[in-house]
Amino acid sequence: MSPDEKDDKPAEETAEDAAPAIGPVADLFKTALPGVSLEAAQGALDVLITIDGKDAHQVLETAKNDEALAFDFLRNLSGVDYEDAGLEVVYHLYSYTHGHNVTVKAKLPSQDPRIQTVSDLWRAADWHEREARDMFGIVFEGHPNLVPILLPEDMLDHFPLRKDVPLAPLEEWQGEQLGENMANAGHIPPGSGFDVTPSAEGE
Amino acid sequence: MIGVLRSLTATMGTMLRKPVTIQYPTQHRKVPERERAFPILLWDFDIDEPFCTGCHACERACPVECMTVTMKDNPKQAAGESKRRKIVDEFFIDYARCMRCNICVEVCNFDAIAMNNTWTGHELSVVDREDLVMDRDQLMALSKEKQIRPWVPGA
Amino acid sequence: MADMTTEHELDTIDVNVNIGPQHPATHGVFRMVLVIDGEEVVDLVPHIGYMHRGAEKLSENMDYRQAIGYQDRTEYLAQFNAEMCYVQAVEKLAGLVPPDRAQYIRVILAELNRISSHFMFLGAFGTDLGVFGTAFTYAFRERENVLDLFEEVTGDRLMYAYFRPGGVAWDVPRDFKERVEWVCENALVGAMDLDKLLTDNEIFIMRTRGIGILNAQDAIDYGATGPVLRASGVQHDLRRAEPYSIYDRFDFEIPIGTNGDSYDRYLVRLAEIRESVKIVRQALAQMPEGPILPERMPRLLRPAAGEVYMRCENPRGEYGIYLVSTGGTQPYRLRIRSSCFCNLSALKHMTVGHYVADAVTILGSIDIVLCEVDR
Amino acid sequence: MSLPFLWGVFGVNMNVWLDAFVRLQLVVVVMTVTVMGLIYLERKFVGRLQMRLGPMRTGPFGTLQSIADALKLLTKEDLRPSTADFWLFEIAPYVTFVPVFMTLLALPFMDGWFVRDLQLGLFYIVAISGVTVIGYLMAGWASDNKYALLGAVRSAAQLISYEIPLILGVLAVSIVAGSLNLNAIILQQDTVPNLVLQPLPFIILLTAILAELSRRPFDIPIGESELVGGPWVEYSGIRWSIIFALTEYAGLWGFAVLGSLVFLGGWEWPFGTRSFWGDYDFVYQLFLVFTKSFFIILTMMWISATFPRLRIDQLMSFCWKILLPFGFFQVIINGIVVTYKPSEELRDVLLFLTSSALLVAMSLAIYLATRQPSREERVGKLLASRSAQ
Repeated sequence: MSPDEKDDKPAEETAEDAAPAIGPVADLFKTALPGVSLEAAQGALDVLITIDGKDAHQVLETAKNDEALAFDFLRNLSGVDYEDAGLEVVYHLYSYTHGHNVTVKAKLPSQDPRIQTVSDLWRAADWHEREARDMFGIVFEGHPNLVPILLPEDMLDHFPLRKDVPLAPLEEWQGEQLGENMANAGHIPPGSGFDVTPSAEGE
Repeated sequence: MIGVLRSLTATMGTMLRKPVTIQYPTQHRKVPERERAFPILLWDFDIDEPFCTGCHACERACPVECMTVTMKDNPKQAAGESKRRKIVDEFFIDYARCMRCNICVEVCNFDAIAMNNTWTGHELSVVDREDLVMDRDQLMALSKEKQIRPWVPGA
Repeated sequence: MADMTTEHELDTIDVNVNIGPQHPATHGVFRMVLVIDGEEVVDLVPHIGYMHRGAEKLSENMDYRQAIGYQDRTEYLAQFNAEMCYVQAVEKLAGLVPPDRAQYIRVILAELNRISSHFMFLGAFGTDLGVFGTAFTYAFRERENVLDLFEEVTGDRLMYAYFRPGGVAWDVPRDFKERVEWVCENALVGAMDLDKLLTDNEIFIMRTRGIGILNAQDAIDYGATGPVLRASGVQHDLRRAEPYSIYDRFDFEIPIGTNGDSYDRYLVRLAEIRESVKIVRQALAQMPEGPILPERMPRLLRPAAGEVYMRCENPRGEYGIYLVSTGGTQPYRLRIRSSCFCNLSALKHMTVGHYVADAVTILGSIDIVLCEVDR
Repeated sequence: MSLPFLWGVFGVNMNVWLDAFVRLQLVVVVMTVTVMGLIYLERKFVGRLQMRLGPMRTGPFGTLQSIADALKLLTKEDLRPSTADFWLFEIAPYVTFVPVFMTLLALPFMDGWFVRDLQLGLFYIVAISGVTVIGYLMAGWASDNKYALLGAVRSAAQLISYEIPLILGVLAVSIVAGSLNLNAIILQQDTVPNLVLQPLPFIILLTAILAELSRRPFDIPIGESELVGGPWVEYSGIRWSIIFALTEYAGLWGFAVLGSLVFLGGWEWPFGTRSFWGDYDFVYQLFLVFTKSFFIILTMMWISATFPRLRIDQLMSFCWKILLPFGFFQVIINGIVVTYKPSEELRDVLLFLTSSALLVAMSLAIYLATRQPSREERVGKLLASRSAQ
């Protein structure tokens, strides 16, 4: 499997622009993991393999140890909240030996998201998983110390990146609050080009 | 020991070069005309009114929502002097929130707002944070005194 | 009686020294609790998260142009590289192809930003080791030249927000080529000064050689990328392995180290400054005239639904943007893969067993930017 | 005695104590002025080394900078941590400063002018300068702060171990001069300064002085980027300025004058004892001593602006494994050369050859020492294995 023609889109685009041909990595995955249900798709840059959360660890273990795949570099592990379609843990992998990429997306229920940790396969996953737990509440079973990393230690139940958590409202500075202290024009230091007395309305 | 002597000559070598210090309050560094200090409104001198028509384009595009704009009918349009049907009535920019990202200048289709490229824009300092909320006349003051240097992309 | 002293060793207790969030050696707000026995570090517990401002959550409530500002604020030492990565992620989804002139402007500014970031490292690394002001002022004289150039091009010294999906916001000033040539000339002079001051200074060698060794296998396992990985001998640079934008049109070497210690990380970064100057000069020679944005740019960008993991080679390693869009005007999920976040996770592995003074050296040699670690 | 008008005042057989007191006041005035000047000089000179201007704001060329610093430090509040050990914390600054001031007593600044002419001048100076270590330890222990304690323990190790090269450097020269009295050493140098005779002890003395004052390559106790401030972390205001500014710069000046007297020939070398201007030849003697110590101070500042900091174990091995053996060799060889009483020229040539040969050997040893594989490769991660069990 020569790595150079790995997942570049074929030249002739089909008429109704159907999903571009899926890269060869997907076939490698299918041959290496016959028993597991995988759906392969072609993202903008890499091949997307979608699997169920329960057999994530098995898929990723073969991805790392199988010589044809040999993904020894976990680029990025991130959580995504698709509201009603449940949560998703996305693993971006790269292989230094073959030079090819893959994105493995593990689907999880949004209520009690549990998944097997991969920090035993790649030590890079340790901090990424702690951050995913902080932001989405995904529990990684078997993780050495799953304590908050970016958020304060006691913030164990609030998951900011969930879609149902709204942004805090802006504290009001302009608008109606300005009305009463408009008389502060004098505070601007003279000579700063902004020290102008408020002129009469509608000149 | 050669490395030790080599680094000694390195420091002595730079001693002979001219020091690079600019003594700030007395000498000011030349500021390029594309300088982005804080947005200000521009003044149309031939019709003697602001360019801004209060169309809320910049207010909607601002990432940190630091602008508040209201619109009113242009009395001069009735008198036939200017083509603008609407003119800006109230215009507040909260300099404490503004992150100087220049999106308002790009979004404005009347070229009414520009970035302040003078030193006073940088050296503005106030005692109370509420003084950083600039109203319409303060925003137009600099443009009225012709201190804002116009620049055209690619110039 | 003879074995009285040897039989029960002097039972000393390990002291917890807190190299706290506010400390000259931590280059920002980062706290590491060193458990030390005498002078040697037995254990190290890093604490991060002080600079977490929720850039990812904020970006999900901004439209595609407004979110550019957050890339500068996460990676504040290599803003152009971060913006380039985000902007290319959006272009990949929206199917936009920026005109050539814009691509060249982006590459020139990104490489100059790499130079200014490496000078920042050299200055800070010198100060960590004790050359109190000298290395810093040498490095910052060059960095100021680069920042002045950026100010002339974009108008701002730190938060540029200059790249747009599809190209750059506005064209470069007329005297851009002479200015860039002058800045490159000075960058080489600065690099030579620092090289003379530090590289084969015996005390510098003693303080950095063999300190914080990270061999190739551990570096890959910890997800370390960039100079930290290349210093361990892995020849991997995204500009060469997975060329993005127009990097395949330039030829430059990739400096790698041999035994992955702090000294090699310093040498790799010093050599990368010279490589970046080479790239800038080639790009300057080939820069065409022409437009800087595609003709019909939609007023409010709506990229097609889909997801992309765009990665670029930042001065500190691989900076990735995992962008999920559902066709709306706002990104659905924007995940920033920070290079320092992974490099920092290898800190404990490198530091245990060394002295307290070495813990500071190793932390300096990783060259972390805390805003990027905490996002 | 060539000081007519000055001596006349003191010549009257005053009470011995009053005479010593008046001379001490003279030295105190000169010391404070030079300390202020040295602080200003250091900031300007190191600034210029780093291509910047240095202080320019206070006074015409920033000349009033050190006065401004002194005023600031005087008006600052003297904080003391509540859990500090009261008396130790109070006394520590004085225990560090007084010994440095006392070394100035035995230094003959001019021919025949000193506070007290001690027959064992050199021995006294080296002995007294050892007392500052106690002040460092008191400050570190009393301020009840982990950083301060670590800094104090480090400074104790460093200062005590660099005491011995200081002694050896000076001893080698006093063997050649035949006496510990500073005047005798200077008078012996009228034809050729000891630096030419003995280059190695001069280098050893220079490094030992840098270590004694904890200046840049050896400023482990006050490692700014590691243990911020070392033993002085908890001090502020005038206490801090006594420990830090006065001790360091008074010590710098004192040791620089000692180095110039003992090695560069003090007020003796270029013109010998022939009276030049009759009664006023103390002017050029002062000028000679001033320029030579100024030269030594500038080299020390130049070195401190260029080198990174040594690690504590490298500092120790540098002292015990390199400075000490070569110091002992030098003393033994001097002993041998002097006991056989060769003729004047032969002695000088022999001393010069042996000393410079040892100097080359020492720099070679340093060069090889820095190229050693690091401790980690040799010993492996001792601690990691221990903590891993």
